[in-house]
Amino acid sequence: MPSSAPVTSAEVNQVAGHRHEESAETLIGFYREMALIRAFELRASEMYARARIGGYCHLNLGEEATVVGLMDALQPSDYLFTTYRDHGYALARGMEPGKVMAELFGKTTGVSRGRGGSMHMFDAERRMLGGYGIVGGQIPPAVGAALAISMDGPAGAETEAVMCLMGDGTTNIGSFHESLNLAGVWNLPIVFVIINNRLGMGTPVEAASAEPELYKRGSAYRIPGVRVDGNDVIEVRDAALAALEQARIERRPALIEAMSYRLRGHSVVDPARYRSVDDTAEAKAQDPVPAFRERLIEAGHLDAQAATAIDQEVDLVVDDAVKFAEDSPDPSPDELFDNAYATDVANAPRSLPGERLVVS
Amino acid sequence: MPSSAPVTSAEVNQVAGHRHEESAETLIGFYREMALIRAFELRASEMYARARIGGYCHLNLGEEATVVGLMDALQPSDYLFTTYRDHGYALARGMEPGKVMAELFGKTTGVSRGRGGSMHMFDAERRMLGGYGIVGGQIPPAVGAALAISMDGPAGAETEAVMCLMGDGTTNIGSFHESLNLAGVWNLPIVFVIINNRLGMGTPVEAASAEPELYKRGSAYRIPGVRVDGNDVIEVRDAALAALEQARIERRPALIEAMSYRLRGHSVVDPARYRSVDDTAEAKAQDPVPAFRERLIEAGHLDAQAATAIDQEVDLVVDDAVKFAEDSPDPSPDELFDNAYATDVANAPRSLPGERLVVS
Amino acid sequence: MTSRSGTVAEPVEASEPGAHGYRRPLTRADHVAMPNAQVMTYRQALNDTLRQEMIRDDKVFLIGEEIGVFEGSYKITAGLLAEFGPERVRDTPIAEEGFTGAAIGAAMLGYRPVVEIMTINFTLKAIDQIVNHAAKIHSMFGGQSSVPLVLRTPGGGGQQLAATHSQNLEVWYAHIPGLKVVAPSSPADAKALLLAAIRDNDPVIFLENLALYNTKGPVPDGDEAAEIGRAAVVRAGTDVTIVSYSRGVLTALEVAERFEAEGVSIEVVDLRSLRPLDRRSICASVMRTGRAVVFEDDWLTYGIGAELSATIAEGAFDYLDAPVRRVAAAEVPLPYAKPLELAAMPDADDLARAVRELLQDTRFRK
Amino acid sequence: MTSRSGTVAEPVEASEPGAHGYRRPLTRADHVAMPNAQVMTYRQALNDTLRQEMIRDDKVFLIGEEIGVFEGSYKITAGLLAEFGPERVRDTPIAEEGFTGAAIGAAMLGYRPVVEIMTINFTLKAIDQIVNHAAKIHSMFGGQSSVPLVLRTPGGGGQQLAATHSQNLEVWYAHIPGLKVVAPSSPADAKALLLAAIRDNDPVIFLENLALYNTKGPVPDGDEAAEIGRAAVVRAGTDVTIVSYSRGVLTALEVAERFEAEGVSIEVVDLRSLRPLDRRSICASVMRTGRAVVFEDDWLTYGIGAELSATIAEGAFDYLDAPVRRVAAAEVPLPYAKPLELAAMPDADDLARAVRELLQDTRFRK
Ligand SMILES: Cc1ncc(C[n+]2csc(CCOP(=O)(O)OP(=O)(O)O)c2C)c(N)n1
Ligand SMILES: Cc1ncc(C[n+]2csc(CCOP(=O)(O)OP(=O)(O)O)c2C)c(N)n1
Ligand SMILES: [Mg+2]
Ligand SMILES: [Mg+2]
Repeated sequence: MPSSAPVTSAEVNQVAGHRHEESAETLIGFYREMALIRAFELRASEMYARARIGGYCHLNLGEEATVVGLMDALQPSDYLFTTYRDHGYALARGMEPGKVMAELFGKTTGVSRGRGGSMHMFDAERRMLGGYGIVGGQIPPAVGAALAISMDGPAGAETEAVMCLMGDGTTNIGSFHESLNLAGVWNLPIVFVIINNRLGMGTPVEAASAEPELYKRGSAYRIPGVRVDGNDVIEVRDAALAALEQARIERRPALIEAMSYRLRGHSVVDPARYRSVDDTAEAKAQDPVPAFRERLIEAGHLDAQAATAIDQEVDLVVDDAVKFAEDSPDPSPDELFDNAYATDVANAPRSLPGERLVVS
Repeated sequence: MPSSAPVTSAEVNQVAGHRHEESAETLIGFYREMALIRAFELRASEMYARARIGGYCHLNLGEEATVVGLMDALQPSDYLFTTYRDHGYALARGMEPGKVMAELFGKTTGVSRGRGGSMHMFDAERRMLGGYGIVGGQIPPAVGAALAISMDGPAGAETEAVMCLMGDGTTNIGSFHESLNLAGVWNLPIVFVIINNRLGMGTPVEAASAEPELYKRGSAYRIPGVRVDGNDVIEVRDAALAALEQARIERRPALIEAMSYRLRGHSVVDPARYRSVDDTAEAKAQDPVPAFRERLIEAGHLDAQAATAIDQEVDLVVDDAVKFAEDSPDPSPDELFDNAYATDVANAPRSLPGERLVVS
Repeated sequence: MTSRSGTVAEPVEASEPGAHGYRRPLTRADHVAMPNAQVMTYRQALNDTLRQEMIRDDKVFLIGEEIGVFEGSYKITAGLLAEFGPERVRDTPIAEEGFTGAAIGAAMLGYRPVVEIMTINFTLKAIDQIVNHAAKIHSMFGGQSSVPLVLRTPGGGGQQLAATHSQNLEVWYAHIPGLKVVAPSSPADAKALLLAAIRDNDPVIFLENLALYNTKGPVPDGDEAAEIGRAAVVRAGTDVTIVSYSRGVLTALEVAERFEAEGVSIEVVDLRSLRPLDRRSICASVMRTGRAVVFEDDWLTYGIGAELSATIAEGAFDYLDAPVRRVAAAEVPLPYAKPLELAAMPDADDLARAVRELLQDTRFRK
Repeated sequence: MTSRSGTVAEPVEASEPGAHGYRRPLTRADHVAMPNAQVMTYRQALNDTLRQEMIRDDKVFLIGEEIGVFEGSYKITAGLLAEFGPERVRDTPIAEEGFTGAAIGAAMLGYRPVVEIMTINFTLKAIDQIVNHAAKIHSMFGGQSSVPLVLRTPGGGGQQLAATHSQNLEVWYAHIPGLKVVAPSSPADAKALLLAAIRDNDPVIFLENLALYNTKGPVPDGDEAAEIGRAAVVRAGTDVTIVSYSRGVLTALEVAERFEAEGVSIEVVDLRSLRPLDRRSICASVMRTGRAVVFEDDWLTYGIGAELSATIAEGAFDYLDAPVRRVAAAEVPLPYAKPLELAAMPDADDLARAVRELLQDTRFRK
């Protein structure tokens, strides 16, 4: 019975046969990406404190292995929908760090032209179809993208698929349920990924979900679920590859739960006083970035010097990103009504506040 | 693991130990209730055709055994929330047939004073807290009633519980998910009942639910589920008793799926052309009212004459109900603003259409 | 209390509740010459237009509850499943948020979904997807994506469907930048505006009305789309302007006929588009007549009529002989009982009374 | 393009985004003598009042996301979990529809839940429960049940939260019979209206505003509730009436101060209650001044200001020297970038300009 027996990540990997040795180059590449996200997020935090960035700003600190593993599994032709906690995904999906930072700065060169900010990264070309700020808001459109793919033509190993990311807290909202049911009943090529960082703002999973083993929630839709160690970039990547393959070939949705740990507060302004000292210490102990660095050094793929070189290199990338963002122009108020509509129509309102209503 | 193994009704009954022989009197009482609902619904259909009833009108035809079994399991102090398909529940919960019919006629003597009509039966005294017309709309308030009970005091065999009814199609809407999760995470004394009449309007369960064995849907919230034969009044009643007991004593929610069959269209005006001849024939073959009548005669609890006497008796009850409804006064337009608010406040609008705005 | 005029029932489809139709007064279609036009119902015009557009563009597909096998709650999609198959006429589970959002995602990938939500009351379930997603995606992502989606839904009371099933909530959508909202009052406009909506690259709320489906009028052949954002003067007049939309236009035309017999010439402006709102056409009419009444089925306070009244008072201030009169529904959850429903909903008598009072207040003389 | 006045940042709580506060002009509290009053923030007034009511009536409980352990997104409920425990300060999963509906059910059983929804933008998830359930239950069931529930939620833009997190959708709720909607602009009113809302037996939408939480004013001791449905003249004047509510009142008062220096006397009417709407007080003021400007943070078309403008034009027609002026937000999804956000949102300069034009149009002479 598909709904009852939890599938372990090992099983999935065996079935799909993806577990193989990675080349040093690949592993080092993963580290570079993780290090870049780490450096970028730390700088974003700093830039926020210096009031270069406004609004809400949610970081991927602590989730780097998950981010990199998931993004590596995607083909360029696949579609990605994610949450407001989206900087890392934008970077790992190949968006230019400068343009991502420029979006945070609200500049015209930002990936969303400064309209979206931190929560709303978008890149049509790279098929990153958005960070979304409403909890669960991305899930129904992601299902719709998978529906579009299914209408485009028959299944096959070369076809497109959709990956839809969400947090643990998001599994409790109605759109999660409606969307997984639609994906199940319509047999859509979509992989749902729950990034379980154990908290939705300050609420632990156990206080929010009557079934806290979230990968089991697919059972209500006959969607197989798997839980993986989100701190293990390879395990995450392999689970995602297997799930995507199933989505492409069988047109069946899949669910992955990546166990992760949020290193800081919910957003940059949250001091997370509600977290115990132990909890914070444990998060730090499990920090995937130094751990992976360590692992590569132990395996002999990197020496300390090479690792440090990477860390410095990504720091420079982030320096450049900040510089690019800083040098970019602010949008002009004249552009306020740009993209108000995709199709122009008569009488579309274009008044500025307080302007006289012109009617004759 | 509570989430995976489906519990059969037999197990539940064993656990709770409710299966016992029923007295002839009890069984005859059940038959009388089922026959009354049958007669009432047929008359409602007729009254609709004669334009005495307006709006939407959904009947319990074919669901009588489920209705009676569920209502028998409730204590007077329990709370009931149900759907727009609510006439039978109103009757079985003890509301006067005349007042139920008067509601359908839109009379001041109706159970909701003619404000609600067919879909919105309510009786504060009998703790029938409403029929609701929005699919899934009743579920969150039902959970809230259970929350109130849980705040009133500790669990116990004598405490109140909530029963919340819904159709099979309703399990696909977000409020179902949010509500069951809340009930699970807060340990609330509530029994969710899915009346699976195999169709939501014209859509079969299999086309709507990725997990069409609906009792399994509780697994996503660690809520045990049971499927019962909705045509068997005793089986339904026993499952409900067991679930209510668990709710009262353990403060744990439960889920029951009662398999049923809709005898006619979705509402009185639906000719149900989408249903095959076979399907309609099967529904008729499974009709619980004549079957139960037969069963009682076979068991020697009733003879044909006594059964017919009951049928005639309930017909008279319905005659009286119609007469009461017909003789009752229409609400006067003067009463339009009655109960606009529970607490009067300044400047509450009371203009009739087109009246001059009086401001000075 | 006011007395209400009886309503004459038209034959209603089996799937429609109640037997309380509306008298069909003359419609716009009767006033405008239309060559190559066939007379048909509003329902038929919608059905034909959906078919026509699905043939023209294979990216157009229909999605909603009970639109296929059941042929639609109000039978607007009758026959289309048989013609186009279950992929292009997609029945959904009861999950308005889910399937509306799915339509948004499909639209982002280049499809042109036409979503049906059974009645406007149920759009509340999908409103986060409509307002926080469909309406925002184009602008918020810097123009990189668009959502060419039509959301068809009927509003309106008068069928004894009681408080939760009788609402007119279009003003909510009309308030939202990023959305377009149209509301045809005649079969011809149902076609022309639906063509426009489907071909538009933005999300368009397409407002229907339960009481209009059986109304008839000529519908031109061909495929000329209306221009979204333009109102129409559907009856010319010199003495009073009535502004309305959707079903209200029929009532306005009926009242205009009544007054004609008395020698009062009423101009009727049909908004057709609630967003954008064609302030110019509204005010131009009032500048001609000097008197304005706005009419709607919705509740008065903060309704569509509020904006219309404000627009007229601001845009035609010097031309007004008396304040704009608003005729709208009594502000209560609509009761089931027919006498109460009739008392709460505005009708031709209410509108006529307001017009008459306005004429008196302004000392109208022929 | 218009130039924008710089805003002076006040210290913001760590949990609040950005550093873009608003200059605090004089508030109502500064104008009204209040014996036994303590000066405190709007946030503190809310927090104190919640505490006070929870002590007074054990049927009052709080429910919402992150209100307990996290102490509220905007820290309105700080300290209450520690004081009253997790049953009366109930943290919920992210399930606005579910927990708002649950609050409705608890209210039907005699509790008096105060629901917090983090911002008004997220109320869309719960809107079916609010509008089709909370607002209907009393009337639709013939008065047998009531829903004594308060839904607290902040609206407003200006914090660079972008399009989906910066809306002012209160006009939607203000439109719905069965609901009451209040919108305090000062700490004193925050208290008085919250007391009234909690003690009222109907569902009350209690509108807060992100930009008001840190504003300060005197708040009287005791427990005198405001009267729902009444506006207040928070500044008397003779030449122009500005009507506003919530944060807008502060801007109005600021502009009034500016004009005082020039010898123009502005009266400011604070709606306080959006539903019921106190038309009488609004029109009475305009009858005194003959000039009216309505000001709101929301989009212009079909906004609160539309109703206000219509109300004034209809109710004070003969007293108006020129059309009512509306000052409201530009009709776009609010962009993230600060220069665009500033351009889209109405501010004191915009309001002052409209007042000045109105004075000119009416040939105002001191
Ligand atoms: C519908 C809705 N409700 C509430 C919020 C406020 N909110 C933003 S993030 C968040 C927590 C989400 O938790 P989770 O899904 O675990 O994601 P995480 O932030 O941990 O990545 C909440 C409640 C929102 N944005 N949308
Ligand atoms: C939110 C919402 N969507 C759609 C409808 C229209 N509708 C009324 S009943 C119904 C079917 C419900 O099916 P099910 O839950 O199986 O209950 P049944 O009618 O079979 O008892 C639908 C779609 C509604 N009332 N509310
Ligand atoms: Mg989380
Ligand atoms: Mg059903």
